[in-house]
Amino acid sequence: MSSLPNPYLPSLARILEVVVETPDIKSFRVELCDEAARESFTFEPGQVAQLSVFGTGEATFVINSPPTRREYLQFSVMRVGEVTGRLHMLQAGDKLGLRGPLGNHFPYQDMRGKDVVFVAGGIGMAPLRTLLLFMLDNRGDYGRIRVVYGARGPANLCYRQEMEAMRDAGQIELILTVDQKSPDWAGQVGLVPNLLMELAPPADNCVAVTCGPPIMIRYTLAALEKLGFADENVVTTLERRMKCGVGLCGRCNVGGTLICVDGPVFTRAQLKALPDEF
Amino acid sequence: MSLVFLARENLPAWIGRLYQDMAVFAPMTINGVAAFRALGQDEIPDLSRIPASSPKAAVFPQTETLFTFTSRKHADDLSQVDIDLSYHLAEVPRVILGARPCDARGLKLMDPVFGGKVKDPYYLARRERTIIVSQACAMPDRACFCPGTGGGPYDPAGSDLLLLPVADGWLAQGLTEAGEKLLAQDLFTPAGDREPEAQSLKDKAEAYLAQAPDMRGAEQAFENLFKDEAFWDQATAGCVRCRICAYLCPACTCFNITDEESGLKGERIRTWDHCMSYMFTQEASGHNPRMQKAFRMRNRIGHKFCYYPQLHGGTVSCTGCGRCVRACPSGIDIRRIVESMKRKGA
Amino acid sequence: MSTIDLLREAIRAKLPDLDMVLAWGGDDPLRASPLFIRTESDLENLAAPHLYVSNLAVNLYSLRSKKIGLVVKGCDSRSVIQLLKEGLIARPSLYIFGLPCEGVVDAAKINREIPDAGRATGLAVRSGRVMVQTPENEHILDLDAVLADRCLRCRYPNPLIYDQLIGEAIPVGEIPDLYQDLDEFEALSLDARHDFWMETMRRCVRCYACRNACPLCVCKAHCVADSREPHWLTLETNVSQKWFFQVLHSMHLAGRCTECGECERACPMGLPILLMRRKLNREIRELFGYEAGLDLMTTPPLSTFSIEEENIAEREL
Amino acid sequence: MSVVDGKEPSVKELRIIGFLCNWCSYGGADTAGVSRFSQPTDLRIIRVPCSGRVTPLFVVKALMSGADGVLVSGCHPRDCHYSEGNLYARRRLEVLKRFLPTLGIEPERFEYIWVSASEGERWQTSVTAFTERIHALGPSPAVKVNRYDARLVAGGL
Repeated sequence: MSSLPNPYLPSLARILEVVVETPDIKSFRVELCDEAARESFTFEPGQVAQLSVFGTGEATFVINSPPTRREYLQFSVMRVGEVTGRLHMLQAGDKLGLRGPLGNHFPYQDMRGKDVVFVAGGIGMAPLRTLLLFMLDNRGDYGRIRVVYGARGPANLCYRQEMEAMRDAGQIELILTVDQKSPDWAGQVGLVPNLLMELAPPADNCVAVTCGPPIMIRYTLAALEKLGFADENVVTTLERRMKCGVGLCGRCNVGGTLICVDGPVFTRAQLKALPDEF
Repeated sequence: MSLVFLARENLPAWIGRLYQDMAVFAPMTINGVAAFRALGQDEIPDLSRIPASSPKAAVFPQTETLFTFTSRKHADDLSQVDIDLSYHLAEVPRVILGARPCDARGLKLMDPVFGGKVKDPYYLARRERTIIVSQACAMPDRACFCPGTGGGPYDPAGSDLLLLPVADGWLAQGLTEAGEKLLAQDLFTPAGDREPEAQSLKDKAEAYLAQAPDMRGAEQAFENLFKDEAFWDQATAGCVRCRICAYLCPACTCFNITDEESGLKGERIRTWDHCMSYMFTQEASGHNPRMQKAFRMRNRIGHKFCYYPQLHGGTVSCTGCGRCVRACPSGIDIRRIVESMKRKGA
Repeated sequence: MSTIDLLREAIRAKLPDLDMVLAWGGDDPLRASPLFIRTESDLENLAAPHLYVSNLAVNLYSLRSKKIGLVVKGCDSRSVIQLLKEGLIARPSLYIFGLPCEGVVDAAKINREIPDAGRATGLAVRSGRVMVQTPENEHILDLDAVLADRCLRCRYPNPLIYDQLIGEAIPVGEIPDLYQDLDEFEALSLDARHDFWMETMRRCVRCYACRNACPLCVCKAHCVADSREPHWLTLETNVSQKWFFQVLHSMHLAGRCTECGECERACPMGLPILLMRRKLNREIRELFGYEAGLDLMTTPPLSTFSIEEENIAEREL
Repeated sequence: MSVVDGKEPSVKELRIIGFLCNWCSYGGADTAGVSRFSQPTDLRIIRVPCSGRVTPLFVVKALMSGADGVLVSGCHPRDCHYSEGNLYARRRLEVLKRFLPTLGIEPERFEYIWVSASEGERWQTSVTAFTERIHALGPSPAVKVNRYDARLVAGGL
């Protein structure tokens, strides 16, 4: 073996707990098996890691527990493909591979002293959760925190109880919405960008952080522009098919920018400088 | 450095000696097509044709094992499984014999990809153990355009040893210590007055390529044409989305990673991938940022003539070897695409 | 008027009614490339007929939403018939220029014959001879030595389906032994045949040009070879994977393949992979008296059955 | 060949894959078992809904993955549960059988037969005859391919 670090070799991790969030999303709470590695593992909110199910493959997920809470690393996984399908079959005690942290992170330093509005759809809440919890753990550094979060139906809202508890504790202002009316839902109905327009958070000294399906992001960015948010105050996190996660395999580029190492977090100002290929 | 002469009839003996100490990658011609392979004992390469494939597999194999994984179940509790991971880096020294100057440049283009900020230990282990013996191109063909990418048919860049063709053999020029070492053999004799002969072949080859279009400096034109879908549609019309251009390219490095398992054992493998494939950017969610082949071709051209040069001081990720041009079943010619891009996007 | 002039005028006349016309063009002296004619000025790039080597039918499926004009040789017309028969394309959106063909030259063969063929500047065919001009030499070859293999055993020099015939139909010559190469191959021992495929597949680079150049391979991104669920193939480039892919491809073409030879022509390694497809075709001919792409009405033999099979014996153990 | 009732001393068992249709041949094999007819144990049975489900590629994939022989068995012609699945199968499998020698694979490694649910004895004789045939042929063609691949990997480093 060579003295070079091997960027492809995962560390072994153990699943501590599996939380069923929605019918197709599970959260996996894991820890690295090696104690020294566990102690020295550091990351920033918004960074991602590659999870391996050996024999099936690897896929990229954001670490959605904040670095301020070290008892486990949490990943929320929606079942959509081969790797996520196999991940959903795993249970507490099972082993998987973990490679990370990878990529850049949310510019939380630049957000200090500002109000923050989170705008999320579906599984897109997962990356924002990291930053949200991080801010709650440093609550004094940030102003008002508002969350607009939507999903197809009530059952598809991720972290619902957790966020409602934050609201009840007065830590955040929360608007939950679903796409279609349903008998078990008394809350808002409507698409996220529309609710955002209704909420109309003042753009002054405020940062918007958004993630969700591509179509939702597109309309959210348009809404934020109408609300007067400057491009550098709009932050999003992108997804691309990734393999290596370290900038070599060549598929996650947008122009000369690689989502896996230069991203996944970009401000709208940065996105505008990239070729239009999303 | 002084030149020495290797007679054509001494080539097999020389290869035989190299074979004692290292793996020899060289072009073999079968059914009229020369392709690089690891030679077996007593196999004699054909250096007369421009090889259809590049020798990049010697340092970046089409398939390689990144690591193996083995699951071990605990005898007393079968639900408890330990997983062992292990990997292996290449140890055997190797020589690429009969690379063309464009191939040697191809490796130089791959080096900053695999040896940049993130070091790829698999590539580097092979690369450090690789000696490149190139043969200068006395007979470039109509698909060749190396001068347009910054190279040339006699360009020594990237080679350890350069063989200059003469009528009955080669004049060998050591360019590095490793290359020089290979010459310390009784099979090589002083070059005498053969140098003018080699020089005249060189002049002819360079004159033949004088018309090669300049593929450099297209970054701005590419960016200007990025949104011109009609241009990319037309450039890609005949493409059947096969993988020839990427797999034969001495500079293409994109790869895939997949797992294969059988029972309790398996391996994670890395294989060449190809940007003209729909699957290349297909996301599990169903979203695909490069749905149409025109967008994929745009990315392919952009990568080679805009993004790579922007990161690497204007050097294009193309060596003008012409392999994609020769082998494209639809006759797509990358020179024509870049030329018209520069014209239209100026 | 020469054939190329007739063709040019025919296309010019129909072009206003069509989204585009597929023909052959380019400046390579040894082979023409697909030419997508959208405007009259594109007609200037038409190449000479003996270079019309590719089968343009490969483009039809992905262009099926457009109104397409297509130039076909006899062999190409069989692919069109097969695509129509399978319901993969529709006749009304197609206008076919039928081109009687005297054979096309195979650039790979010229490359094998002439060391400096890669430097060719011109090629002319005259009375059974091919002249290849290079900067240093003028080579003269027998046309028969460089005609594409499929031309040497051609039985359908005239298109079997067309809206308009360009020039006169060509009389069909003596029909040569169709499967001589296969007979020779099958005379080898079983081990030798096995070894042949091992050595052949060793050289395969798994570029899928054979699949993608095949006019009847229409699964495109959904090919089982690219799928992980089901997992027929891994991405390993070893002989077993590559060999299995060839068998898979051949099997999916059984009773459909018209032996246009595009798989073999597209192969950058010059691998004789048409042999497998031809073997299946011969067996299907012998068993069911069927050849693909000859008519629009008959059902492909593997999509149907007879209760009593004339040529299949009951099997017992 | 090992035999269930242990009458014969066992030689090394080979791997034979049987694709048996759910309605006839699987029943036939079951009948043979219930009747306690002794059978070789080399056969691994994969139950399929109908012999028409068996694409020839199942057979090739099995052979190339290390099976020493492959047996497909379905309902007799005219007796298919789905009325015509086996008739399609017959054409495809016959073409496959004629194709195998061109690949350099002994066509005898593959056989297709028809056995009904009541034909326990016919099942026994068929499977015994096929197993004997495969033993005469020896190990799978995949062994050669894998050996070839291993040599290339060693050469390709």
